[in-house]
Amino acid sequence: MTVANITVSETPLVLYTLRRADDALISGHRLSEWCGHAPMLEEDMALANMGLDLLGQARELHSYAAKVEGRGNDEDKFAYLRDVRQYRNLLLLEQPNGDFARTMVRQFFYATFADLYWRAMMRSTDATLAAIAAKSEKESAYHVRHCSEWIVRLGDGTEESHRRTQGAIDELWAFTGEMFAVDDSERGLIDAGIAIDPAPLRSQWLKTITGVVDEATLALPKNDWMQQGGRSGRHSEHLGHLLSELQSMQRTFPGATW
Amino acid sequence: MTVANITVSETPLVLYTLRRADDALISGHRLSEWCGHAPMLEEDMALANMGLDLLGQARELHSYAAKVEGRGNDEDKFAYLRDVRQYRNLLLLEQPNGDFARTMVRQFFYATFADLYWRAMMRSTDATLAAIAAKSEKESAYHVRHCSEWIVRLGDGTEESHRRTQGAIDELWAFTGEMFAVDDSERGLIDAGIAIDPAPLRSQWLKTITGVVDEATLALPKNDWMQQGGRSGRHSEHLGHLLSELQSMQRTFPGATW
Amino acid sequence: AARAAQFQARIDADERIEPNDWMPAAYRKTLTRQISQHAHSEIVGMLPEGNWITRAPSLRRKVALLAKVQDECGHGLYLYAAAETLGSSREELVDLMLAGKAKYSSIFNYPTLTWADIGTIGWLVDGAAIMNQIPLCRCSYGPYARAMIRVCKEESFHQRQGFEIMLTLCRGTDEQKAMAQDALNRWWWPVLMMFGPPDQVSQHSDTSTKWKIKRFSNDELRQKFVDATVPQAQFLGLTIPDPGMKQNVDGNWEYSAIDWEEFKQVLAGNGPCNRDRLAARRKAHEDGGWVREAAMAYAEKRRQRSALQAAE
Amino acid sequence: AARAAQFQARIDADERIEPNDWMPAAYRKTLTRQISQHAHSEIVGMLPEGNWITRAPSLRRKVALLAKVQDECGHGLYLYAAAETLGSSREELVDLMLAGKAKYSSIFNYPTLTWADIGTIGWLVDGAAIMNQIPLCRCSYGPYARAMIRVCKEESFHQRQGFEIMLTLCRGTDEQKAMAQDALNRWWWPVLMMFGPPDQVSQHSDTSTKWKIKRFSNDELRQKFVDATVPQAQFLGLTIPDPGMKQNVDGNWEYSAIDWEEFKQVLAGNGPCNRDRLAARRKAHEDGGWVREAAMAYAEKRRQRSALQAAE
Repeated sequence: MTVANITVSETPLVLYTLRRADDALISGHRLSEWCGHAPMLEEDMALANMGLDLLGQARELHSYAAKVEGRGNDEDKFAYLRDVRQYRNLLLLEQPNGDFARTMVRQFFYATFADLYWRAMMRSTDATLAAIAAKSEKESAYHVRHCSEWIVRLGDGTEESHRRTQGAIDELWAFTGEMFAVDDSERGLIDAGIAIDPAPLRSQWLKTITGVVDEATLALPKNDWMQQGGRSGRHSEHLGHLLSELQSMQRTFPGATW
Repeated sequence: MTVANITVSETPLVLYTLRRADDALISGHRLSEWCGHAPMLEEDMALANMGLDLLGQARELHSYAAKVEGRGNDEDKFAYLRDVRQYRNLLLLEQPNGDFARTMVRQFFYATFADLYWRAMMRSTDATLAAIAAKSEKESAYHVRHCSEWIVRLGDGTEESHRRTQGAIDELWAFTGEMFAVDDSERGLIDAGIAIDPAPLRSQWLKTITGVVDEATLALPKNDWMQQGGRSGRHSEHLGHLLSELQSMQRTFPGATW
Repeated sequence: AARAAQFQARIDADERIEPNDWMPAAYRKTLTRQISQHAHSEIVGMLPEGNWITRAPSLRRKVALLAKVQDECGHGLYLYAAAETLGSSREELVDLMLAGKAKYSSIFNYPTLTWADIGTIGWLVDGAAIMNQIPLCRCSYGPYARAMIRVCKEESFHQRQGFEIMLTLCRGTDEQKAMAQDALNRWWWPVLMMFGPPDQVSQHSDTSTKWKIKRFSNDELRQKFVDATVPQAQFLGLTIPDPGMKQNVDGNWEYSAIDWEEFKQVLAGNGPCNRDRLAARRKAHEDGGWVREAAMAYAEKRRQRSALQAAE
Repeated sequence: AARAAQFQARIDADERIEPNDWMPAAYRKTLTRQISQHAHSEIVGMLPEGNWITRAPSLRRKVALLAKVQDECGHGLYLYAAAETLGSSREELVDLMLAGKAKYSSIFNYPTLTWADIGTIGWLVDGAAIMNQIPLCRCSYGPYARAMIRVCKEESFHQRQGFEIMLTLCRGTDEQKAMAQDALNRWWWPVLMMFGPPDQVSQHSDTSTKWKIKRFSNDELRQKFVDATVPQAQFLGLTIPDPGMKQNVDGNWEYSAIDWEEFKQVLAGNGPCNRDRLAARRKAHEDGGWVREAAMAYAEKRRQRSALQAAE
């Protein structure tokens, strides 16, 4: 009997890196689903651009996690040979694309966080993570700009676009808390200066989000209950379907080179 | 390197049986996708009923194909370990569910054929196929009734339901020719009385279809160009996605027992 | 007041109340709420298991799962019919659920992440449901009691099927066994919550008991379930995720404190899948609107046509 | 007539025609049709390859494929821009395509069934496209010629990438090699048809040649393509599915008769994927309608607000 899924030795640094790698991979994959189906060609370009940035980040982060782990895993094994319970991404990022408003709100919430996060991570004492952070920060700054512009256009556009965008905000809001959460495995890394504490980023994040949402004549929900689980592999049902597609070739032809 | 897909020794009888088995499996799978999402609970029940009938036929036919082949394959190996190019179902049946009208038209076209086909196959000189035919004919008679009633309701219902149903007929019409096609591998079986020639069934099929479509105030397309390919594994792009979901567990855990 | 006393006397004499019998408004209201919640649970309950129909790992399992989910739909239909005998239409009741104003069992707000979840739902969720429902077969309201008899029979078949899935996993590869244990870990506590809040804080129970709608307390049923389940888990070789659990002198298994805050959150709409479940049901309902309209329009046309023919 | 002669003299002198220059109506019409068909092909061409982005078998391949399909979108954008210099708006041109009134390359009406199809499209479809397009870099109409230079550069990168996918498959497992051969078998003849009908029946060619829009005949380009491709297939160890193919004394590879009936059918809308392709583009267009409206509404609001501010 072949073992279907790789085992991952989730030391704090491996786990920490995998979590960010999975964020980038799942988010990039979702954006790639738009390709050929966007509301206008310019958005086919832009969504693919953001997807490519994120998939690029995923590759670097997965490769670094593999190097730190040192057990012969690599970016493709991490991507293609872990099951849904081994994935470590934020729940927010696995949420289905829905309509264009839903996708834009999801990416707007995430990119605004990622930009602050990577900027702070540029001071990581881990040279590789600091280097990845420097590159990712530039990319996410563009994502924030692009998504914010759309939130404003959609919110302050037509009645229909306003309604759809407000609906997307209301639906996705509960997934934003997880971005700022820290668990025990991350505390030591934060103390060592390898990771940064995301909690203090929340006020700046909220300020940016609020500014854009206000300009868009939209509103943030009052509900402050936040859904978590992605970081420990307790995902929504959506991720399994995404993975059955993402992994179909590697699962069908185990061990082949492509 | 494990071999990912089984090899199938497609003698005429194995191939013939697999084709019908795949029809039933893919059609049953598509109907099962509706479960929990139908327009009313009664239709959740009815679509699941039809799906169960078809999946039951698939199991019997796949098992018989395995027995005839005699190489250690079984219903699950046929279902889960053949790739898109090895599947032999009609193109019609892999077409996505679309809206309820699309599904109903697809099943209406097929069930009306299947009912005639299985009735004729009850005279097969192959005792197993004749027995499967007797059971399947009863089931498909119910499918015809159920689908016909819906075609009439939808066609002669509202403007919207008429438009959607006519659209579905127009889109799916080109896939109906394949049901009546015969290739060289089947001729010998027909001559031996194991298989029946479907071509003569077409006039009765068309008569039934026309009757229902007329009553539904709908029209059949004039276009008589017919798309083929499913019988030789030249499928549409839809089947690959269906299989990546259908096969995900067996592909992920090769050789496990469930 | 005389009628109320007479009604209670019938209940006390274990007579069945039938739709056309007089009944107190509160009895009607309580039963309508409970039966419709039960119906909603069957329908929403189709979703977590339905999530695996297209991915079931063998054809035999696929057929069994589809048939099972279909049974749940059937239960929903009987139960809506039972609720309708109390004067509320299915449509009305469904609209309340879609608007988020009527509850369904919280357990269905948890996701099915692996195939082992399908086994676990059959084994534990259906097991707990049966524990809750068997006493309802003797419920004072006739149509509900009769619906429950039929439902319980099917549920116990489902429960055995679920257990058999778990057994196959536990006798399978290490990965399969780990999958089974993981599913048990995730479902155990939510399943215990299915019996409702602890007796000291439970609402509705007093009148429901008096009216013979409810015959055992939440904690009694929960304890019966735990006692029945522990040996099954031992048989499977699985560990119940409660390190503090121990058997007391009466042979009952004492479980640790339940996190009622989680229950409250899920009930308040903050479970992992509340949004997804409602969204899926709403989408089915909205997408199906034109179909239901067409069916009605056609029925109306037919009625008019036959009226016309009759007039000729 | 004097202007027409002068125009032809400029063409003959290999001068570039620019948007503001005078040109015969027929020249404008021919070019608009050709450039917009070319643009439509890039956009519809995103679909068959896009079908594998979510299933690409490694992250490296996934990134490369997404980038490639994005490049095609970019080509579509340049080409629509080039067509717009002739006086037709992108919207107008796209509407014609969505209405089924404008063509796109027939090759995109074939499905991508396996990963090897992605390699084959890069290797053969992009290879054939380059063969067709290199001469267009010297086309008499400036904006088209310049767009083609950029497009060709990217296409040849894609072509190498596709060949590299095939090479990896051909050096892989038996199943991978069979997958590569199967893809070649399915794509070979449709790719040969990409060069258009044989010279003796080809329309448009005479004037197109006179106007230096077209510099080689369909059959000439097809032959060049075959001659370039045969050694590549040999290098890969793949068999071209044409048992009658043979090398003649000049070194050219003579291929068997092409089934032009299939070409005609696909062109008439009866290819395997014509319906799916149009349906996918229409759905993207319709689903995106509210987004485009919102963007316009917002732009209009902004315009009014700044006009108001300017007035204050």
